[in-house]
Amino acid sequence: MKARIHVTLKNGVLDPQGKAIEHALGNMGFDGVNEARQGKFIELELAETDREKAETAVDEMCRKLLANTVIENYSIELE
Amino acid sequence: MKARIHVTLKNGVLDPQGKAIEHALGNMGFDGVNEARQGKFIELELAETDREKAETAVDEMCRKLLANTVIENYSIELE
Amino acid sequence: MKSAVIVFPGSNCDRDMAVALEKITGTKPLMVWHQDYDFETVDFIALPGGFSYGDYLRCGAMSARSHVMKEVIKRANDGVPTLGICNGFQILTETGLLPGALMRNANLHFVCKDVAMTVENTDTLFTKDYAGGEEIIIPVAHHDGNYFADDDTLDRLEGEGQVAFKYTSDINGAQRQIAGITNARGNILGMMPHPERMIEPALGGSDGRKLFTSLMNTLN
Amino acid sequence: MNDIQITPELVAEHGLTSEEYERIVKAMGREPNYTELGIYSVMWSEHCSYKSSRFHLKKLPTEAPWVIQGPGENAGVIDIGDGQAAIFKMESHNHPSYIEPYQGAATGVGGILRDVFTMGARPVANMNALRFGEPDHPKTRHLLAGVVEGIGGYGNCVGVPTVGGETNFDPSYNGNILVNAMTVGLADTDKIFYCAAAGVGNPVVYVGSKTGRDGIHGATMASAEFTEDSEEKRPTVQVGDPFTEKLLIEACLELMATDAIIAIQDMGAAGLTSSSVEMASKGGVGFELDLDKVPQREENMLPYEMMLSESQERMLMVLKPGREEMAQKIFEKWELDFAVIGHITDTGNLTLKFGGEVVGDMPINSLVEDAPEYERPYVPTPKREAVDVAPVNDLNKAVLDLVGGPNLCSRRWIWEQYDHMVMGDTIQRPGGDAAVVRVHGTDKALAISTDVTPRYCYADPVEGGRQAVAETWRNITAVGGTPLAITNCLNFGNPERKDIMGQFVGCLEGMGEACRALDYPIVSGNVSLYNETNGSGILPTPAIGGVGVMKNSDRMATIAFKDEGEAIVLIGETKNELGASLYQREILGEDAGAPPHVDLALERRNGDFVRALIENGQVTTCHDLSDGGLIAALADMAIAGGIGVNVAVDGDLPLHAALFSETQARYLIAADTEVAETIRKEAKDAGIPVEIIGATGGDRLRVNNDAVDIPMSELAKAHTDWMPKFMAKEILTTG
Ligand SMILES: Nc1ncnc2c1ncn2[C@@H]1O[C@H](COP(=O)(O)OP(=O)(O)O)[C@@H](O)[C@H]1O
Ligand SMILES: [Mg+2]
Repeated sequence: MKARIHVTLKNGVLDPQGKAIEHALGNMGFDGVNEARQGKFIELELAETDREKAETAVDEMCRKLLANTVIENYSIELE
Repeated sequence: MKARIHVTLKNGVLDPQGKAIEHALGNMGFDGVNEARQGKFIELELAETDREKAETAVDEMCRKLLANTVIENYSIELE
Repeated sequence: MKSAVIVFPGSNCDRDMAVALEKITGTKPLMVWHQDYDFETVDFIALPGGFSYGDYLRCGAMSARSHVMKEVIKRANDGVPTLGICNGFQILTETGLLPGALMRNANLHFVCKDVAMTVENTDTLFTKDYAGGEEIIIPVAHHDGNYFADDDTLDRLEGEGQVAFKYTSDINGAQRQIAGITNARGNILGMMPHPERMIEPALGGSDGRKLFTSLMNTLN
Repeated sequence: MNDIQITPELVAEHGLTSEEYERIVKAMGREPNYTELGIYSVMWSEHCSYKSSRFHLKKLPTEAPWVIQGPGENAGVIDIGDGQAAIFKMESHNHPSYIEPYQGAATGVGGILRDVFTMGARPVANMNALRFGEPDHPKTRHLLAGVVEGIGGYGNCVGVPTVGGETNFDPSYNGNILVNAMTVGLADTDKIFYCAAAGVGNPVVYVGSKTGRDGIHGATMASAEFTEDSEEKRPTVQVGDPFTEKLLIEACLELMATDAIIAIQDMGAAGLTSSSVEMASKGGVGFELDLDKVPQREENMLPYEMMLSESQERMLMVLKPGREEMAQKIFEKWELDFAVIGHITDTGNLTLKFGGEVVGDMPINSLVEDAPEYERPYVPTPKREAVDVAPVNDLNKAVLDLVGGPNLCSRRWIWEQYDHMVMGDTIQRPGGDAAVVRVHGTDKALAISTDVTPRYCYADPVEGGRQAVAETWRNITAVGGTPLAITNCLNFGNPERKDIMGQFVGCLEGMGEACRALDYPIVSGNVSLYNETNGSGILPTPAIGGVGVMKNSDRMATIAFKDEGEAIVLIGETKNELGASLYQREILGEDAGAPPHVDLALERRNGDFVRALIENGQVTTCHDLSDGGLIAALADMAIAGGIGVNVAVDGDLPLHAALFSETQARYLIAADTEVAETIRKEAKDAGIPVEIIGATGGDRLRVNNDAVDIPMSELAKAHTDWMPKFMAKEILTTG
């Protein structure tokens, strides 16, 4: 089973990469980008076939390693 | 309008980050993660309201800045 | 003073730290490989700089979850003085021993240079030998030293004297120009600048020495 | 795959001429199969075989009593006393860096580090010599930003300080930037490792990262059968993994402390092919490899792909029999792959097995010794006459334009992105004449500098070749080091053009002369040809990396003025040599006339004199004169020290010549007035041209009262600001 994980910065946490993108796009003449945020996208190939078990496991992986919950949110999709 | 962009490494391109994640999850006792890949996830808040125009613009942003097309692929979703 | 330097895969200031500790305290530190987690009792633990696990995913994230850190966390919580420099600071925040997080430098560039900072609190075991408000020069070398915490946390850190060092100018976008903080109890210090790189004139100065002498004088 | 028909088209796609293909058939006594063709093509490529350059490289001096290993191994080795050796080499990663600046430059650093630690050295310093197109070219900023970030990204992570380098801009590099990286390492003289394999039956061991389809020979991309997912052309760019490299350094050094290794070789260009062929060839043995055992990152890899992959962070070793298990433990501790993939044979062949079948069998000799060698025709570059170079009205402006322009401005923006202090032994940071790195735990230090002036090489390759060598020698001297040996990276255009080949031959002639005259042999190097786009080649750029030693690192000079009221001593005579000068090019926008002449005897005499002054403690402030001449050197020293200076130049030369002439073999010294007087006398006695031209102090740069008169703040600002301002317009990507 495949897990697709999005890790994004929490609201209110300043995002230097996002700011740089915004800035760069502006400099390149792309108007109308009001905000840019950059996060991580992690794909896991899992041996587990049981959806529920997979969900629990991936959630734990996110909490324990993949996201820093002080500054980041995460969301999980299974395929 | 919101654009959600995924930037991922092309097939066959070494992904040291993914490899390290795989490894770390294993060390932490999470078995059964056969592969991990790490990419970027970028969200743009666009002033544009026309879907087609937005799509064209974002595609250009990806090619010119957001993705390094020598080693990365990208995909765009509009919301 | 018996010290331990924890070595992770990818640590690269471990030798620099060991050299500084030996030069200043007179005792060779114990080098602890991340898998040797039942190391002997020590008076002081140092988490050195570098790129543990390549800084992949997030700086310090993987080291923070390593076996040896379980032991370090236990001892630090028991009161053993613990110092994290640069990557060590990142590891300390990732474990939650210190609050906040270290994000990518605001200008996105790695920065290696001497920076001026002030000693904000001389009432810690790491800073006793400095004078209050003293301005010192210590090099930084990092890509992710942009200290972030929410405003409440920042107010608390400042209010409780947990901010040990502040840059005198904006180096990396850190909130309130914070360069180093301690935990509430005061036995854990994390800082981005490298005092171990400033311990003799040949290296450009000696302002880093007092950090180690403070510790030594307290512990002996 | 081996049943692919070998057609003339396929041969051409592999970059082989039909004559070369005939040679292969003759050497093998049959037609090669597809895998074998691939292997021959990379072994006989310019990059591996040096077919256009070998003939001329042989003429370079490579010996001295302190040379332990000259060219021919992964890196050169010199004796620095006390049972210690310095091991170093420079290499190019030009093309990959143009395609993908971050990864291209990063893997360049990774590759040169491996060349050095393969030989048993702990890398202690990195250098980088960079050339970019003109600042206004639309790609320049992006390339510069990416290259610098890549060099830092790799070097900072492995924890080897990047301590210096050089950076130039010239339109000739618009389509061909140069990224030359150098690594210096330290080892004990009795613990140096070589690549010659020995001992029939001994295990051949693969360590490091897994093999993927990275960077497989561009030519083969065209073959449609090659990729399963043909919708996507395989990237030829490799991605570096500095974290793995760091582990590989530590694991290799740990194993090297035992006696298990017989031979070791990194997998660089042409990966498994060139490493196994070189090890077998040097040892006069055969290799049998079982390709099923190669650690693989991707599925269904074919022998052709495994043999040609340029995946990074891999090494090949021959171990003593019975040591495999102990070695494996070390690599497992460092979480690296370890696999016995073959053994040594007495057949003299490279034999490849895959799926139980022999898929390739080639005489090693033919891969190496039968490789073509070309004495390409050349025409020497016509000599230029000396020319008159015009003065300018506004000297202040000229000085500010030069010192605050792309070629002389501060490179701080670059080197602040490099960790130049890690390892705790950098005692002279970037910004001076040479970087100085202590030999850990001793009073000794290494002084390192990279230099070449491509303008001169273009105007007169022989003088340019001499000058490049002499400038590194002078830079090392100026900090107090004794220059011992050099490495080089010879970057040129298309060698099939007679004029380019003439540049190559000329530069080598000049380099050789300088090495001989200065007792300064070449111990390693690299050649990068075909740096050319649409028929226009780069300026000839033979980058030289010099290494010297300092016995007592307390006795070191830096360029910064230390105090007010010190006398300024000019060593060496200034001639009217403004041809091909920076002044001529940047201020007048011209390029004409003969470049400055390099008198090697003078060079040596003046340099030895200056070095002695530093060694005996009389002098701690010194700078050599190069681009921009006297005034540029004065400005550097004043800016670095934050102290102004006031000098008077008289004599027969027009003032602009006195200030901007680039006459060689000159140094500036600042010293206490009494010491300066002593130095003047000593120099006079030794027959060395010497002059006390002024004194430090104040807050202006002044020459002949107000002929030049610039506030230090303005000068420093111009010098510091150019690069950050220029780069601020770079569209930063996201890292
Ligand atoms: N790409 C670079 N990386 C690191 N240091 C650099 C680089 N380019 C220039 N420098 C440093 O800037 C200083 C000036 O360089 P350069 O003008 O080439 O010196 P010199 O004329 O003495 O050879 C040197 O200390 C050099 O090491
Ligand atoms: Mg110089």
